[in-house]
Amino acid sequence: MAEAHPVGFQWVMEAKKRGAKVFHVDPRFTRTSALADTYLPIRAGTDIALLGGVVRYILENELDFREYVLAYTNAATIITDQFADTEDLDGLFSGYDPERYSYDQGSWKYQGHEQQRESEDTAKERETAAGLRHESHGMPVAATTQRDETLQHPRCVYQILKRHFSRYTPEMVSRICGIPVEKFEELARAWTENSGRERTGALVYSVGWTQHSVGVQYIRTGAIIQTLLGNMGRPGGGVLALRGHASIQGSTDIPTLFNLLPGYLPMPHHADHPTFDEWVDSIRHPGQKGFWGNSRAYAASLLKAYWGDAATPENDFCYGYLPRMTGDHGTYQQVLNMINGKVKGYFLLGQNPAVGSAHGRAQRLGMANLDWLVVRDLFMIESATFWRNSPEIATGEIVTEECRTEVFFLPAASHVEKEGTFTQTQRLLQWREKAVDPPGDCRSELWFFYHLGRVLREKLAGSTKPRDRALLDLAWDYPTHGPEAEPSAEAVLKEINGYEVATGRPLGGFPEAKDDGSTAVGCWIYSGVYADGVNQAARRKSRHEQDWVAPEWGWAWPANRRILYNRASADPEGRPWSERKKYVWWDPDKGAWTGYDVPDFEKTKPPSYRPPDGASGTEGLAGDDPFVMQGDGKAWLYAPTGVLDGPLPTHYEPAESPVRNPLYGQQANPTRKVYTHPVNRMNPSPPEPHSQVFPYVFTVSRLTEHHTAGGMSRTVPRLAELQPALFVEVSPELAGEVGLAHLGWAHLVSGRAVIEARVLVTDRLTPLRVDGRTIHQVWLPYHFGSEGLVTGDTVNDLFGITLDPNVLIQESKVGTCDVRPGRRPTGPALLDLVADYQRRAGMTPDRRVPIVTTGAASEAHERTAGGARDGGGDA
Amino acid sequence: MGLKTFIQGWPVYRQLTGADPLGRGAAAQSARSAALTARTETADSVARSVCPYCAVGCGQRVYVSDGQVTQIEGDPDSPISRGRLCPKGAASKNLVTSPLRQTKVRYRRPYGTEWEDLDLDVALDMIADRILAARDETWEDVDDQGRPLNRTLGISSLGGATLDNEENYLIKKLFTAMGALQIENQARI
Amino acid sequence: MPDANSLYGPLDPAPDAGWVEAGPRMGFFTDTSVCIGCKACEVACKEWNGVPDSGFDLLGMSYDNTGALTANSWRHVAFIEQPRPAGHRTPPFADNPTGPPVSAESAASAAGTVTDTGTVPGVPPGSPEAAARMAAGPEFLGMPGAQPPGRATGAETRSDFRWLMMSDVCKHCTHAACLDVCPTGSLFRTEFGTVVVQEDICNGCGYCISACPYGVIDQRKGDGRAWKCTLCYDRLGAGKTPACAQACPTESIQFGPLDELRERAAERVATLHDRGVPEARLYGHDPTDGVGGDGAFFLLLDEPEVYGLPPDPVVTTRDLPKMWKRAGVAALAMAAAAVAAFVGGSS
Amino acid sequence: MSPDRPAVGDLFRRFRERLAVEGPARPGEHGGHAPKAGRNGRRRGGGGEQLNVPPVEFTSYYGRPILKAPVWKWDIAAYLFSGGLAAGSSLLAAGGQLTGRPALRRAGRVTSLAAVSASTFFLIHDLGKPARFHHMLRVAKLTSPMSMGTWILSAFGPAAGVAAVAETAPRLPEHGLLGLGRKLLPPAGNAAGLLAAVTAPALATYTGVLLADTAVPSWHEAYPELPVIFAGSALASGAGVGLLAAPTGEAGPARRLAVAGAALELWGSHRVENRLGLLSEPYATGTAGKLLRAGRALTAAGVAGALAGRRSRMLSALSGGALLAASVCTRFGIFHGGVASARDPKYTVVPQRERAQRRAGQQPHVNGPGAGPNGG
Repeated sequence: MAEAHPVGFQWVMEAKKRGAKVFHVDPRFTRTSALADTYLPIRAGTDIALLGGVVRYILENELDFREYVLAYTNAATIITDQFADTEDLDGLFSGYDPERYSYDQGSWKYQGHEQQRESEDTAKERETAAGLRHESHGMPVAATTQRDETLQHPRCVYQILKRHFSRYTPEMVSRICGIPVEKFEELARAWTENSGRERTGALVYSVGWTQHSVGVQYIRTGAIIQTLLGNMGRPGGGVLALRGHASIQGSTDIPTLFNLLPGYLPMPHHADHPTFDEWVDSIRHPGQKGFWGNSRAYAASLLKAYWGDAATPENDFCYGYLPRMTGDHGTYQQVLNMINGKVKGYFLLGQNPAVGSAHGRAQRLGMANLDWLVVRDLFMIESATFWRNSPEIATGEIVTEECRTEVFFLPAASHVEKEGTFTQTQRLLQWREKAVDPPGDCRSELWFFYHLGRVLREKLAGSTKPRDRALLDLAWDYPTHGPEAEPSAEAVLKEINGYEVATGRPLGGFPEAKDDGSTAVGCWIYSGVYADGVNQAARRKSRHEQDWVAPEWGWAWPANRRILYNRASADPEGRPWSERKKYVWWDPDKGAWTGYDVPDFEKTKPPSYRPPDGASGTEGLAGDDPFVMQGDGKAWLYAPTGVLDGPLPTHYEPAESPVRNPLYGQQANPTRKVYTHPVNRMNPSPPEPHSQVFPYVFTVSRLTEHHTAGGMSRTVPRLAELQPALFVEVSPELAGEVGLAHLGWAHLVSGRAVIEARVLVTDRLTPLRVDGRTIHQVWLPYHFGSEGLVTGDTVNDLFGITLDPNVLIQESKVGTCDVRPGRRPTGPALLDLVADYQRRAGMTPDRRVPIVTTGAASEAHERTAGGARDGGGDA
Repeated sequence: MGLKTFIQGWPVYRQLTGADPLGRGAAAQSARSAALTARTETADSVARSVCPYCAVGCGQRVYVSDGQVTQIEGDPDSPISRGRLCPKGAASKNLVTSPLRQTKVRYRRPYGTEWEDLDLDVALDMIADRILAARDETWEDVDDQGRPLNRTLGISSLGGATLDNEENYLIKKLFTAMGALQIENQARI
Repeated sequence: MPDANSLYGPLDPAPDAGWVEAGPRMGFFTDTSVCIGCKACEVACKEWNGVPDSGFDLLGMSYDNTGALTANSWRHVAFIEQPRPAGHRTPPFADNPTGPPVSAESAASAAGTVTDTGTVPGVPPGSPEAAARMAAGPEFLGMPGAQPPGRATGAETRSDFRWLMMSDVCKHCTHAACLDVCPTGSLFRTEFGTVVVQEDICNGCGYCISACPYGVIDQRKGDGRAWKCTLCYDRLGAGKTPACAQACPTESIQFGPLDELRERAAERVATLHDRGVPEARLYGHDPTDGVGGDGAFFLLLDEPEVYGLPPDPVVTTRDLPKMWKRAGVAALAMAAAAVAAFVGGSS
Repeated sequence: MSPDRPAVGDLFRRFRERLAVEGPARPGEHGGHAPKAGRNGRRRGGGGEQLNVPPVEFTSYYGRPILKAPVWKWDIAAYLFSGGLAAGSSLLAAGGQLTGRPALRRAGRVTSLAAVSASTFFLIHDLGKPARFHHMLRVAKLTSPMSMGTWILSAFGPAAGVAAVAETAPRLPEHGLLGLGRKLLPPAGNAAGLLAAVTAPALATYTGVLLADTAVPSWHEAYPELPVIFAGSALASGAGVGLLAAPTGEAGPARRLAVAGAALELWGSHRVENRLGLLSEPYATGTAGKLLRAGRALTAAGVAGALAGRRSRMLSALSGGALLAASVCTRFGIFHGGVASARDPKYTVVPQRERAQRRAGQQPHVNGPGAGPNGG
């Protein structure tokens, strides 16, 4: 955190000043470790084992915050007897389909819900990264559940959890992670001792956590701990993601993602969502509790914002105009399609995949096989110059004179040359004022896309093709200003906030959204950012003039709420759990919820409220159901549906690992997304032979002095001089084993590429004792490329492409490689070296990576919900 | 300047007559030093901005003189950053004024070996033509069972997470309307 | 009239330098125990003061690629890796399969690296042995027996480790030799008690560079003038915080009236000692030390020289009166000898 | 790991052994960071060994110098000589003037002007911004030897100039305006010559303070001797001029000056090479050591020659040359000795460490953390 988010780290230091104990878990000793009270070196890719160990520690010693767990989580909920755990199936859950490498979730359900089958085709859900939808809400379950408040029922979530994690003993944690038992126990003790009624503990992760083939389950495990300890929805608690880009939160809220529409509305699927109603119901889930009950209004209002007057209730608000998904259209699938010549044109908008994405070679080969490429950036980045300056030029894989890709480089406007909002990592929108005009041809994306749309519409004017209607009917009349005709960002923000179609009055919040076409809302969760016609995101009331929650600085979605689910900061009766930790509470005199923050609850719904039978939507939520976006108003320790790789997290080895999974026969995530393609050969891992060809674990991350792919730091003298070269950090022990000298050269070889780096031999890295073996890890920063003031090989070239099944994010934080002293070969000799390694490791082009590595697969297949399945929901 | 003022401006004279006989302070101060002020005080305008690097969202104040950014520093009012910045944030002025910053459209024709210049409007027009061509070439109306698809898989986009919400909104809106489905983002990476 | 302590001893420098109604003396307190080595101070300083680049070479001095304070780096963050205990903290590598530490060898190799900082003398290479001792581990190979007493434990494996970081800067001494010896009055004492080079006056005589007991001030190539931290004289004039202190994320660099800073520092040391960090000590805070106390002082976690600071600096002008006396005697002797040579004896 | 590798640990042991042999600074072969070999705490250049200073232990940030070495180039060392020469020869001239030794007077005055002009050139040439040399006259700072020197030089220079110009009087025509000069110049020259002579000792000795008033360890600690050495060196060089220029008949005072100067110089340099302990090392080793030893030899030879050569013009001239050369060697030797002491951190750390310990009352110095509030 000190390494990649130094300014955020000031708050950790504040906490430390006040006596907080800081633990840091990282494969390498970083600037954060230097300031932490305890540092735990861990083998990359084993966090679930560590966190699972903590879960076990909590349950075995009954250290959970019982009152909280009983009232606010599904710990007491009883699960169907069809469910079989990894404990029974050697690392698989019931319902596994070894042909499709996916689960039928029918056997995971709550007791009595077996027959609800919204979307059991998890193979399809994986293709469409359905998991991402849950960024703002849980998957559906019916309101009422069977519970055992004593937590003794063998199939209640609490007992299932206990059994599932029973294997994660301190000794097992040590075997898997390489963390000594005492260290682990110190962590578990401190975490539990500092949670409960009087104290809270916070879990902070950097989004490297998401870059694993089990990334979502990493975060699930953290959430389970924080829920068991009562650290959710309370000040000083939570699971905090340190996101690495100024508006990466915003770019999923208002997504530029293939499977999402603004506000986490799903992109329609050709088979599941033929009609508007079916699409809306798939979001709304009739009969479900919680705020998604109104999704019809959000959906209708979005389409109204898109197609304006053309969108009417009669024509389903032009629902028909929306393109349909048929499967995986993610960025990595796209790249492989590029290599196969299926993609004509490619836009890169402030993005540098040649350096920043996994398997840089595949990225560049893909770009070299396009008809045209548009790059919009501040600087000349590697992705714009692959045709003249890339490793493939040196190896002869790309020949400039034979590369047909037509490249447009359009200079972009910087953050001070345009106005607009960023959404930072805690969902806070902050408006930026424009300071100066952009120089020369530099333009904002707002300008580019507005005018691109204008030109397209002009060119299509008069077209009779049905396909062009969507463009021609588009509501695309934004006011512009200035000599360059810059569109008004405030006008766009107003549309995002939503307004009354008749009067143009900006909405005060999403409750005002209507499903009859009388309102247009660009992104329902952002509704309220322009309440009362005031740009709430531009508020800059000094921290000195308001309390510590600072509600009048910027605007946080939803409804300017700073801590989600903050109803949980009060006990079921609505009283603060403790005076020290009071945040939001029920005021019986006023008959309303009050506190420091905007209550994440209906303002006047008393704690005593109990829903009438059959109530759904918000009425369905009881006065003590704090998790208002969840189908049952409870925090889920066990996910009966929605998480594609299991209702509970399980430790699986990374896709590339030198270690056989000590926990189960199932080596790696059985549902991970694998692409079998000649360019994408994965290094062998046990139980496959030859894994010793790539004996070392490598992991990559950021340096304080640089930013992601380096496009905004290697080009900036002030930063370039601070970290002027690519280096690899190795432990003294590995340096000795391989024969590396400080400041000398080393090269790293994977099944895809070879890169070279200067060597830093440092005591900050340590070998680990894993399952009786000594495992060496090396670390590199991934900022370097061939352009800019300081250059170096691209570390991400080493990675292959394997994705998390829930969100299709690649595993690019851990891989295996060999480390050799000296500089790498150049030209064709480099390809020969890789080929030699592929030969030694048996990585033949036709080799298929074994997904299932346990005999229990067939049994798991039997254990489906009555074996019944529906093929693809061609309803 | 008269001889008198010249003499009185002479530090030695000030040493002999003033409170700084050793000539180590007041007497040695130059006219420039005496007149020195922080350029932030004389700026034409100040913009309240936000750091473009990571997602902590540190407040920035952007000072402008004569249409040039003269200083970018932390905004002390911000409850997030309290006026502080990391090295990247502190280098923001260097970022926007970097000598490597590209300000002209560059064009590489197929099989070309060098960059060429291109007019921005021409570029925009050429890109529009190529979009329509790619769209026509790869358009899918319906799937094999006649269910609507309304899309092209011939166009891809990978958008940065350093773009504004307003920009992402327009990008998604336009691409969706043109049937381009393969719109992706750093958030997937 | 100058104070009796004008050259040495406790003194409030601004009034002594003719600032009749000077405000409180302003300064820096740099608390290295909370420094995260982010280098924001280096960048913020360069951005505000328009300081040029200082080289793009990998120095291998842990994460320090700046090397030292130079005319082109007015803040310098030092990084020291040591296989030593860090206060009360749990040993980071306890029970890991480690061998002997390598910090010493790595530091020794790094002692040889050079980069063109665009200044003279810039960052010259140094003595590998001294570097190795700075980072000496329990078992120090490479130069056997080169360890000061108290370092060697002969352990075969490393479990302890600490990473020291420290943002160095001009000390703005109470008795500033650079200022005293400056023949042009370019270096002068400001109304804030700080020491500033006036770029419109400096003629690059270089005297200040030899005079500084901390090796701070340095000459910029091509330009020829001497440059160093001004404690943001222009910002202070406008009532603003110096750029580095404003940027510092963790308040490792604190700016304020020196008296307050000294109190705060004393409390901080006491706190750290209570929390089991006995190695915490202040540096440059004492008005009775060799330079009359620094305007920019530090909380350190190891000996000063480990951070590249002199252990016991004394302002050279302390001895100036004696020097003039010796010169006078020598001059008289010279005159006498001349007279004698001519009057004594004939032919 | 790959089968073609030796057992774990072997390479590391070899790596360490190689490192122990080569000395660790070996990044030269990668990335072009050629280590500057030779300046490496334990190594000592010729002549140092006889001193037998035991290898001292000290720590420093990556072994880098703590001080910034003087940026003064050769011309400051040259100035030390030329300034002294100007002073010495102006004394010689004044003596000649007062005791009726025209040859000495003439040679002295001319040399003095030449030398002081050279000095001014050297001073300005060494500036980073020569065009701003006049900024030296902004202030008059008692705390700045260079400032004082500037004012001394501005008094001495014109005087030496007038005195030298006066020597042209005999060559001027009898009548006319220049004739007036022919009458007026000699008295003016005499006055100026005496003025120069009065300021000369200051000019010769302040340079000792100039070097001593720095943080350069071996210069600062030598502050009691430097003015003496420079005074002696100045006298000797002045005497050298006399011996070169004057007929043996007039050269008596020059011989006596040579003896006196040599005595002061030798006494002083002997002291700095022995009294300063560790800080004497830079004067005894490397370039400085060679120069100072050469200086001593030349001085001795010069004096011997001067005394022996009462009758021989040739021998006198040779010894005069030797004395001048000796002065040059001494000045450059002292200069280089100081620079060397600033470049090696041990000369900064060790003496300060010892001083601090003495103050702390002989507590054994425990280095490194974990040894208590004071120890680390």
